[in-house]
Amino acid sequence: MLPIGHYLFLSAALFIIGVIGVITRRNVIVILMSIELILNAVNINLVAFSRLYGDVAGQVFALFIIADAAAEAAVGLGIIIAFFRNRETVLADEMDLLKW
Amino acid sequence: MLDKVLFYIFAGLAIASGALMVTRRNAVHSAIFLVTALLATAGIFLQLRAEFLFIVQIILYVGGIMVLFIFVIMLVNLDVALQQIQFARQKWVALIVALALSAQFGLMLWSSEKIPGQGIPVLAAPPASELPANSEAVAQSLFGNYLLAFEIASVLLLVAMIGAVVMAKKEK
Amino acid sequence: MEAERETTLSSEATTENKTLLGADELIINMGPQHPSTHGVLRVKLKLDGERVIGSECIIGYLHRGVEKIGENRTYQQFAPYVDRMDYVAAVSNGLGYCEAIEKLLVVEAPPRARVIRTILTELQRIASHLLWLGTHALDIGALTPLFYCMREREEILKIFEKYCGARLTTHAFRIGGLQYEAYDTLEKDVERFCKDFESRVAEYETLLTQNRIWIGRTKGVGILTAEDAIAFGVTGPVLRASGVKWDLRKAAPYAAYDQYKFEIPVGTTGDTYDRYLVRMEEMRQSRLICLQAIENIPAGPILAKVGKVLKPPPGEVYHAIEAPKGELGYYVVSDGTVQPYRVRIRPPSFINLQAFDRMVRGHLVADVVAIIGTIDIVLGEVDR
Amino acid sequence: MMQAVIQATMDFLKLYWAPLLCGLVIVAVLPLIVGYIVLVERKLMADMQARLGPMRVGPHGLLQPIADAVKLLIKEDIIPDNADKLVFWLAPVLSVGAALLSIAGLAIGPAFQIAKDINIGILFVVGVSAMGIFGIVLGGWASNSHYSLMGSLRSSAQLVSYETAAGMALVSGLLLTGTLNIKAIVEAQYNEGIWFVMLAPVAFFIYLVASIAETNRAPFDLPEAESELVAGYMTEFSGFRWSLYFLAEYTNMIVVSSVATTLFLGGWLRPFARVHFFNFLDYVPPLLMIGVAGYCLLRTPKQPSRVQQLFMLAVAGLCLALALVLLAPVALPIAKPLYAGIHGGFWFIFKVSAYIYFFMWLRFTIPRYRFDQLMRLGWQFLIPLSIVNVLVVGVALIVGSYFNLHGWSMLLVTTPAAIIALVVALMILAAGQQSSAGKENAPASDFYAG
Repeated sequence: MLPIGHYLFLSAALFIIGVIGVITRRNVIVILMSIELILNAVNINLVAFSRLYGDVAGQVFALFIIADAAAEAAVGLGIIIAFFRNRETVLADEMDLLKW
Repeated sequence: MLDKVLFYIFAGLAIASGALMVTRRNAVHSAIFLVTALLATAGIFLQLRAEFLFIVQIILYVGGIMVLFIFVIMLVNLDVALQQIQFARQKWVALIVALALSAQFGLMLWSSEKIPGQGIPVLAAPPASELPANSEAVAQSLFGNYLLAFEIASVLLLVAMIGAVVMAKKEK
Repeated sequence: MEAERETTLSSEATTENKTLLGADELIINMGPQHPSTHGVLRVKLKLDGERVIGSECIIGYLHRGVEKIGENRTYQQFAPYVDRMDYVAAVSNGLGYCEAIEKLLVVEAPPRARVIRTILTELQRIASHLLWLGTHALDIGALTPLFYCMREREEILKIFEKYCGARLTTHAFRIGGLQYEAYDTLEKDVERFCKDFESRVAEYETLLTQNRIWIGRTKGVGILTAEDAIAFGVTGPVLRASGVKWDLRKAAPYAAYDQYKFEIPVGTTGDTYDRYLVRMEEMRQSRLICLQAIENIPAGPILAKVGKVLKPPPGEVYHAIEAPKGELGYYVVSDGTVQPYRVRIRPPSFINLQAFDRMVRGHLVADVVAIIGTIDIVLGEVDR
Repeated sequence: MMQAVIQATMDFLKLYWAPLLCGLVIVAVLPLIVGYIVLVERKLMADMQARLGPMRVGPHGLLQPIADAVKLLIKEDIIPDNADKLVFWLAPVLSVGAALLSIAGLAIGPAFQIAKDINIGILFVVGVSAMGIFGIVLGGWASNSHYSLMGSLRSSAQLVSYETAAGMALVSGLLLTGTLNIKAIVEAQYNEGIWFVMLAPVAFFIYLVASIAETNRAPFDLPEAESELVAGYMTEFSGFRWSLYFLAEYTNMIVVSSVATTLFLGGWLRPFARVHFFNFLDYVPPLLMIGVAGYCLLRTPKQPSRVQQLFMLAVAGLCLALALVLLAPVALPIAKPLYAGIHGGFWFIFKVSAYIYFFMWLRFTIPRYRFDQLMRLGWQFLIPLSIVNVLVVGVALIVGSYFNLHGWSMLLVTTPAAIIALVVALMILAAGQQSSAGKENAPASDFYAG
């Protein structure tokens, strides 16, 4: 494997791209996708360190993160569909009511 | 050498498609680029000899979660969405956050390589041939040390499933 | 009412925010070029997801002005045109027209002609039902029955071909009787066909009747209650499947039907499965009629004494027969010249199609094709 | 820098030239194989429907696939005006790419596997082939047509639901081996002396049904249901793009059949591979080939033209040559080492063909499900059944290992397990009928949300 710095750099880059996406996009679905990208960046870190130490614990935690991402996507998209049905929009800044 | 080439290919692909994902107006295009980024990450996993994670990434992330995303994007019609402004007026915030984050990460990477013994340990990874069979090792760890976490994760998924069903259910 | 619905539908079709979920609907155009609209029917479906919440049949793509043509042809000249309406049951169309004009002329076809007419018409009924069964099963996804049905239909068409030289648009009858004497082996051919046909119907039944998927796709789909059916003026197997025992062959016998014994199958629920069962049983009954008829074909002339130039006395007549698809009626007004003053045709498919909207509402897209199939429409007849 | 790249490429080629070559061969030959599968399907369909099928191009239509391929290649390539061009271009490629890539993991006989001995073996095949769904979904969306969109929505919902059932069925199969490696799976069946279809019949059944649904074949071919959605997601595709979808569909059929064959039907093993009494089965493949050759020779004089007669002779000759090749390892002691490779390949292809034959048979026999019925079958029957099956197979295995059972004696514990699973299945069915009897006219409304 390459020096760990390479992986950390890649991970950091993806993380920052994800954060930019979360901040700049209005479409909630795209925001959710950016979050997936961030989680993914974290996974790269975990797996890289797991390889470095020759210990699979990192990979196991990456698995948990993927499971978490699945749960998050399911609930998030469920909310989006429910919201869209009522408000006909998927834009984050139009979600301005606590109850509808 | 092959390792290195593969890493650069996958890393370049991941970053490029990540950037494209954030900048495309069309949500379906964004999703496609996210899929590419995820596949590239899967490639990185493979390059790190995490075969099991590679296939889990493909089956779960690409084949499961992303299909769900595309599905929902198709359900909430795009024609309307495309006419709306896609980017919030938060460019400056984003720039500042991105700069701050990169500064922090850069500093960390730089300092850790400067000072041995601190930050990132300067270790040599064990050669690939010495690693145990990957899926077996992951399974043993998952069902051994992390059994409780595994069970909790399954409960989490169950909760998510129920939540999603309740959320998406049509009100009659 | 129609126009109002048209406008509401089309105005909704242009509004934005079309989604699959949520309160909004999707408008989908089925046809005129669609594999399973049985020709050129166009159905505008209003969908909520896959559920049909409204529908509109748009017809006229095959309109040839048959009724108007009738006013510009002599009585004999018009006879071949009626074959082109329900082109899968041309013999029945011809029978109805010939009998209507005979009624107008106050002549009666000789007994021999009437028996042969009955045989050919019943064969035509079987052929029409076979085509219906094949295409209906194909719409629901069973590929194979179509070819079996075509095989049997081919036998019937061969008999037609031997009889009059044509297979599809036969123009088999003439006003006043038949033009052609029955060929020598007609009885034998029909008998052979009827013998084989028994086991063939059983074969289709093994393919479909007890098939779980078939039952799942047809039971409870497109229910038409007896009241609705009568209110819509629906006739034929569609009406009988709803539990109304009404068949013109019994109610107002024509040709030689009063001489034969046969049952009128009726359904109970009026769903697609019942209509399927009714038609299957009708094929069996038609076979029985054919068998009875060939046993005793009376000798004698085949054409009543009608002049070369037909000039019916002024007056009007309505004559209806039980075509394979339902009541096929001809309303002919004569002004005493060689051409009819007005010909109005009551095509069964056209009337039966009215019930389509009632039948599809609340069902899924997949059921729409099943319901189009089960009404058994022929667009040549709907549009005329 | 340039040199380094060249060096890396050389290293890569030196290490992986054999798999690369195999991959190239597969990509080149597979369209032809698929073409002939289509021909076989049409011939079978014709046979079951009392007609002849393609007869014009070549003797008995044997050259039809080539004619079809040429026709598809030279057809006009139509892209609808309002289509999303990029995605429209990408979608069929994705579909076909995923299907072809998954072939890499398969082992056709012990000697022939492109990606040799990968640790995640069968998961790789299943996972990669599942990516083909993107081609379908995106293709339907990009066409910008309601029929296509409905087709792709149907297909994504269908694939996602049935993948779960198929995955669970695979899990119960994999429990028996304890490995994902394809070679090891087949070897386990050799060592046990029994195919896993006997030990986990319910899992095989679930996989059979789910694999039909996953490949969008009748009676689950709703995404492309001709009579409803014209051609579903493929409605707007024509010419070569359309044929790519077709290629993907049939390749997927090969893939799912291969997975089933590997995991449940003993892979490349001969029936009763370890029983010497059945060694005469080794003569079946050559005899079969000789039989086909004999039939061709018999039919040769009846061919109408000289060209067709020659063609039939050529086919007969080919079969005879194959028979010789198959006979050699059995008859000649020198060729003995080739036995596993050659006969393994034969048996594997034979089993895959039988599986595909079953697909086709179903397609010509039964009507199509409705979408809500399909979803109900998947979620209310197959998935619960597969979960129960995983449980009972697991328990059976533990009991079996407690009594130290192996091979055929494992049937003692797995048969009761299968019976329990079946009883549960019947219970689920009965419950489903009871609940659906009340709302016969109100099919489940929210099946997309699943």
